[in-house]
Amino acid sequence: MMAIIFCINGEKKNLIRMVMAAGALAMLGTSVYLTLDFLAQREAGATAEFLYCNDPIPWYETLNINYSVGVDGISVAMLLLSTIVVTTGVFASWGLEKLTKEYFLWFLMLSLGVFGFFISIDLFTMFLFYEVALIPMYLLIGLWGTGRKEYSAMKLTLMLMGGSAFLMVGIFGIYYYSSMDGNLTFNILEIAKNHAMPIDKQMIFFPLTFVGFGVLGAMFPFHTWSPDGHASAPTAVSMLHAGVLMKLGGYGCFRIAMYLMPEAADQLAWIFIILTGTSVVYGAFSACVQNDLKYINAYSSVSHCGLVLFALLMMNKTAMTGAILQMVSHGLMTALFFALIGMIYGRTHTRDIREMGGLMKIMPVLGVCYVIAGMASLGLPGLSGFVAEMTVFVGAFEHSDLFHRFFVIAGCTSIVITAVYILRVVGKVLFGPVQDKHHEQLTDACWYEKVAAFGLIIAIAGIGLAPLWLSNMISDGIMNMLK
Amino acid sequence: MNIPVEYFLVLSTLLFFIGVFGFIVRKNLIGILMSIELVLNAVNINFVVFNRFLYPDKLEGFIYGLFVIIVAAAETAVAIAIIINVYRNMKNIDVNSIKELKN
Amino acid sequence: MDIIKEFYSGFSIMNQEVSLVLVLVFVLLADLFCGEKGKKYLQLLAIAAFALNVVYGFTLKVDSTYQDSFAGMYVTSDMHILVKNILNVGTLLVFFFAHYWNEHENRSQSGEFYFLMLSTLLGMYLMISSGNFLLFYIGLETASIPMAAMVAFNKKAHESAEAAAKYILTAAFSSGVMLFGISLIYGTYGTLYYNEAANAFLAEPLQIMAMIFFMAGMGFKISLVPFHLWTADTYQGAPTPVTAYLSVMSKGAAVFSFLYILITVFRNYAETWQNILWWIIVVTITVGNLFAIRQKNLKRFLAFSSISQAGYILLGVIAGTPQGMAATVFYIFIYLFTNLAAFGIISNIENQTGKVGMDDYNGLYSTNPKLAVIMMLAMFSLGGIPFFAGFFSKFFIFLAATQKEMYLLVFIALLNTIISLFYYLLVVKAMFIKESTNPIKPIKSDAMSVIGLAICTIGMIVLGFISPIYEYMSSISFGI
Amino acid sequence: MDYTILLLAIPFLMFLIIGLLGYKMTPKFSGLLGSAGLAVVTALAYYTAYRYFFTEFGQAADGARETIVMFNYTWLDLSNASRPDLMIQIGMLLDPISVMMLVVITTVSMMVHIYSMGYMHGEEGFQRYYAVLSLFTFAMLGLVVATNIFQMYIFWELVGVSSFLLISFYFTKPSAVRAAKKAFIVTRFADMFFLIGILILSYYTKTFDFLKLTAVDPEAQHATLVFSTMGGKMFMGLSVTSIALLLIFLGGAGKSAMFPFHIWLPDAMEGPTPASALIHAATMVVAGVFLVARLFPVYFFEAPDVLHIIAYIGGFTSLFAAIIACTQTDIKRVLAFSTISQIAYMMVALGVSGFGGHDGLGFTASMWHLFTHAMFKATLFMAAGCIIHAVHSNEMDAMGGLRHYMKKTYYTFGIACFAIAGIFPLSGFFSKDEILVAAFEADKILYFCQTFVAGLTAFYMFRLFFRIFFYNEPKFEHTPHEAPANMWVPLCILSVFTIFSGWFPFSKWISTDLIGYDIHTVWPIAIGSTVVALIGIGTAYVLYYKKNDIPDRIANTCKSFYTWASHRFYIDEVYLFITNKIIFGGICAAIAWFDRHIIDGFMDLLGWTTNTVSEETKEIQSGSVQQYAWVFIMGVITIVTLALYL
Repeated sequence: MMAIIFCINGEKKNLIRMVMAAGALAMLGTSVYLTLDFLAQREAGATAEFLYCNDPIPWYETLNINYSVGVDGISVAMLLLSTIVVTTGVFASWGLEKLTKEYFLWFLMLSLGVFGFFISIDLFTMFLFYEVALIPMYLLIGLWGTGRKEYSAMKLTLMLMGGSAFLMVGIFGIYYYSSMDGNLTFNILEIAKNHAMPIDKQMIFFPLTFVGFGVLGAMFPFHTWSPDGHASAPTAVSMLHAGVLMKLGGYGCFRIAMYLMPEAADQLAWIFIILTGTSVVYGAFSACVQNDLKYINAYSSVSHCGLVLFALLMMNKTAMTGAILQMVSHGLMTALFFALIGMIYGRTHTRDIREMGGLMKIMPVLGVCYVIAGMASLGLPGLSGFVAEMTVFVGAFEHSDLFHRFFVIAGCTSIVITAVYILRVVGKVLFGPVQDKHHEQLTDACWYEKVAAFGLIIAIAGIGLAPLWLSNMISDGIMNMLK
Repeated sequence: MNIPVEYFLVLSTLLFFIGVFGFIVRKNLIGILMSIELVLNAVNINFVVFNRFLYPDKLEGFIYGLFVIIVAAAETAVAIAIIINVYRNMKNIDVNSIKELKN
Repeated sequence: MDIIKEFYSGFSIMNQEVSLVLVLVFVLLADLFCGEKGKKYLQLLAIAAFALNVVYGFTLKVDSTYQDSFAGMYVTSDMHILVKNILNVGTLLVFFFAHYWNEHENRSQSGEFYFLMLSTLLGMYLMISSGNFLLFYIGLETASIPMAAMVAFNKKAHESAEAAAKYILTAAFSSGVMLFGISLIYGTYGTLYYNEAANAFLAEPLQIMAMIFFMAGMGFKISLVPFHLWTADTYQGAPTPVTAYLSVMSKGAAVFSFLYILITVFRNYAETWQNILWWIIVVTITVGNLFAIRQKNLKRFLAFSSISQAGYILLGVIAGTPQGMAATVFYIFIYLFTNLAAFGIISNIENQTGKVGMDDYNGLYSTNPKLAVIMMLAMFSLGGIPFFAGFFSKFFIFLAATQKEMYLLVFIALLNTIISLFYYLLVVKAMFIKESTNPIKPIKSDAMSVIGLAICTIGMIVLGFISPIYEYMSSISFGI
Repeated sequence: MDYTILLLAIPFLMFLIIGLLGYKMTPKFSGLLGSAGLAVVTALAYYTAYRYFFTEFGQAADGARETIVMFNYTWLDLSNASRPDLMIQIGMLLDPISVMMLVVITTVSMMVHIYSMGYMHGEEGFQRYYAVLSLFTFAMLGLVVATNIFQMYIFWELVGVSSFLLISFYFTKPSAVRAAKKAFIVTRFADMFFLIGILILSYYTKTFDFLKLTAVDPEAQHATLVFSTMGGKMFMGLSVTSIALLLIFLGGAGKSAMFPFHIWLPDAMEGPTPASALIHAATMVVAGVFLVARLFPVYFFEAPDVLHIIAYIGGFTSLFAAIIACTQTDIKRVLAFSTISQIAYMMVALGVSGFGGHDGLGFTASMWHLFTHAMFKATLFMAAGCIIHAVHSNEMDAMGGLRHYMKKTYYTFGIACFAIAGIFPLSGFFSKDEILVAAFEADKILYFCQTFVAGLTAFYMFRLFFRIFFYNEPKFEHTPHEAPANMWVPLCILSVFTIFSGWFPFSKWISTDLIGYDIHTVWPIAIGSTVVALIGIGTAYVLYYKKNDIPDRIANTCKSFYTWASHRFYIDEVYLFITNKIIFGGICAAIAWFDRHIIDGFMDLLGWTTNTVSEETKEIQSGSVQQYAWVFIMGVITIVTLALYL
């Protein structure tokens, strides 16, 4: 894919776009097929924890590094999410004129890293793809971004790299305690099977790993890259970043930190429950007073992703299923948000909600899409947000002690606050009289923007209306992990 | 007449540190070069003395001393050449004149 | 008679040295006898001859794991040969990059350039495969004295002369210190042969002191803090090809022989030197990074970055295990391609425009996309970012260090990678993001540097994925 | 599964079709389409009601009514090891109250659909309006037929959002937007309690299912079955059951605009009048009442204390709202407050009701009042709509003497007023009378309170009536005219219901234990309430039949109280203060500042420190070779010292 783009002469922008679109759609098709086939196999009673596992291709034998991939319910869901977001992202950045070729190359590298991360079973490859996914952000933001782009790009990259510094130590620790009998391995499944790490070591390496991924998961207090980064990133990049990349954090916390070091996870959960619970409420509150659309959504992402980690830490089937659902739903709706914001910004050239108003009259399609996104984000039934949040809350309520109760109820309050800031934006930007006379001759969405927006909305509504298959698929994966 | 080995060692050590001191305080590049020679001579004394007193049956120390002297000569030659080059560029051989490159 | 036969048979395992000497002599003679008009072929001849030597080097192999001759004065093993081959490759690349410079600014003495550089290479060979401190010392000086001459190569320039002066003085000083250490080693161990010394071990302070003096001398060549101060000035002043050579070759050779001596002679002091190195590594990486941040001159910038890189390399040394050695050599191998790529770009641009400032690189991508991309790859690879080879080498070297439970050290090193990433990204930012009023004009690079850059780029991209290289290294590596 | 699923399917389809393709249709067509769809639904609803009440379809063996689950699909699986059957299902539960609600909703909604074609004629966004109407109908139907509490919550939210969309229909009017936001957020806030209540309840009872929750233990007529597990778990002095149920009630209070959540309803009148008639008078606002009724056995057996709280909150709210209603001058607001007060009536009835047989009178009465109230309040709103349509204003001062201009509206409005005032033989009389009876039997204080409120109701309704239709005419800029047919026809239909729905034998149909029983009018109470009502009407007549200065004098005599009442006791201001000053100004701003300056500042500080250190340390690299040597040798010596002596 990258190769194709690379071969094309940079002048032929449209050709590149075509190829991108074709490739993205191909990916989407593949993942949909994968999902269907996966479900079919589960129906057929394939009980293996991971399906489609290739037989590990040895890479560095001496260190026992293999290239081994496979998917379970969770990664299938994640792949589906990623492909949807990537495809719509391509359409959302259709109108990009500056250095199109390079842009799409980096974009592809980003998505490549994401896919690789989700399918790999080997810690080394997983980490490799993780970093692959991180670095393109710098140039994508720095080159095609807006505002204080250089500052934000640098900050984002460095903070995430800091996270991966924690993470790397954790991975080394896991590696050296990966088996009782000397033959160390990077293969997650084997490590989980051997389960050789003594508890006192877990107490050291679990926090490192969890924080390492938590940084990417925008966990309080390591979230500050997110507002600036998102604010200056170009549309499709913030879509992909908030939509998919932040999910790498949650996925990693789950697949590596908690799955491989369960005892420590059990004992140290309370610390991180405090942190994540804080970020749920904290993000929501600070979103209420922002005036930049992207900042508002960045903070709401902080809040929602906080909910993901929060639910993961509850460590029971329902809550964890809810967490993954929340990842998917947040991925979709935040991508939709950023896409729409990008489109609006592209027209009004401002993101300050005080300077906008009455856009619903001017660009009804975008307006309606925005309202739908908002409704999804404040958890309206029939859209994906509700499904996820309810699952999370019901699951989180399993813990009957006061500590958990307190944070769960705090989490519940966040849905009200979400309503507050979403309606604030809708009321100020879409409704009300037109603030700026120049806005009145602005056009509505053009075809590729419609494709992007509608694609995401269909996905959101689809999950919201018929969530059962997805949640079953995920919870099946969860059950395998919890075993 | 027999002088205990310690004396030689003390001498050599003193010589070594005198050389170092000279390297650090002399302002003239040639002088600095000479103080390096002192250091090397201290080393030579060490080698020879160790060989003479501790391991008289083998000649490693002496040989090493010789080699040090030879190499030092080569080193000095190059150093002198470079100092001349410095002189050609800066019109003096004051050590403070080679402080352009810093920070 | 037997003695004579044995003596000559000693040379039989010194193939690389011998062939190198042949090339050396050939270049010397060619330089002597080719007239003014022959000069233009001289370089090609020299490069070709050396290329042959490189190829020859790869054919070599010792039948047993470890061989020595001259009663253990000279030691060799597959690993030694491999390291020498790596150095060969590096030197060849440097020749490629130096060609243009020799052609235009250094026409008259191009012969000497090759001659001197090859002789330093010879010195490094001896230093690497020495089994005795005498040979080691000779090798060291053979490596460093011609180097001083090369640093001073363009005689017109102030900074070249200054750099050379600083280099030769500090080198002499440090070799003095090191010799003092060696003399104490001789006094306490009673021998200068590595393998014998290893056994004659009595835990007395004088030996530890000797070891530390010795380490200081090595620290000068590897440019570890606090023995690093000469590095930046010399790198900045020296002609760029020479800087490249200094930053990779002499460093690599020194590191390997240092590692070899540590795990043979000072095997029994492992505890001690690991503690010392622990602190030295921390300081080195940190200081290197901190000083690199503020640099505006790219050569000086790379000097400090190479200091911190030296710290990373020592992470493999400190482990002292076979895995550590493999990681170290692998790191040197990758680092060679990466750093030479960076220097290749720099010398390329410097030769044609004379610009080395970081601000001069603003908007490079718009004018010279290829160069900019290669530079970016080099920066990412130095920063340890996948898919580039740098990621793999860093990962393995950290892995090697953590093998000895040094999680804290690795963590500090990793935190430092953030800083290093910051300043590597500064270069990328300059080239890609910043606009410039007068960017560097589009450059037509000469064939040689194109070849060199191509090799480096391929190396940076693919080496990480080709596992057999590392496999081979770990199969022939050895440790305490 | 059978035709009943269409009850939900059709409105939803209508919503999708009109919502997605609406911009292609002509307004008229979309309106007709929506109405046609709803007509089918209405027919189905009536058919269902007929089958349920009048055929053996709804009859259980022992003559009791039967609760029938028509279908029940699993929608989301929340089960886990300890709670295997914790599933959200979407289904349809038919029992007397849900069937009755079906009838109410479809009837009123039908009327509103027809009415709107006239009222909304020529508005832009006509299609949007109809789409949302369909959405609302769908959501409301789904709410009443919910088989489990979570399904109810789902549709509860949907109802809320469609109300939001209808209130903000004129989204260019800032006031409308503000009102919509207020309504949504206030109800949302209440829904949070609802949700938490659900969570607690489901945590302990391990189920969402209404049937399981409300199943009464056949012998030992006290605990409903699932609660036997909950034991006496206490939290802060109350049993967790009571807390859960209280929270759930709060959710209901939010929707039903009980004090202190009542503030959103008056503002909600910013929406189009027919929408107000449907949502904010007849159907949505009684969802709270319906919720309590749905869970009535649970409340009665598990948390009688909560039931008392409900009763008293209801009593207070009804009084409070009635007093405010007397002082408002915007006719829709008057109606809004009367709505609040009437719903509070129903709450009271539920609060004082007993269980089984004639004890369950309150329950029956409240449902009955719900029915009748829906009818006459819808009538009132639509009539008000006609009036506003005629004089283009909501203010009383712009009206007066309209009886000459719009006869039909005049009569229907009058009928409805008499009904709400509880004058024999109109529907309001019966339902209200039964409520009073129930209150009298249970709690005298509430009885007197409610009787007084009945008087007030009569007073302010007729104040409205006289101000609009009699009083002195202002000068109209153009003479008011009667509304078109498609507006007054629904009025007439509804007023027919208003007149006769009092004679339905509700107690035969709706009762706590599903077994019909007889009720008889308790004449003393009936007469008492009628007298009070007549007094109210009389006062209104004296004060407002024609212009005079008595009202102002009264207002001046108790000036402060009057101003307080006319400013709705400043509750809104309090809320505004809390939200704007404390939450936004206080918490949010503080947190945002903290985030930007402390946390983010810390991250920047790290970078800044690194740079500064590197700048400050540049002198170490002094360029003097001798200093290098100095550092070199010092390094050696230091290391030696450390290595030897540490």
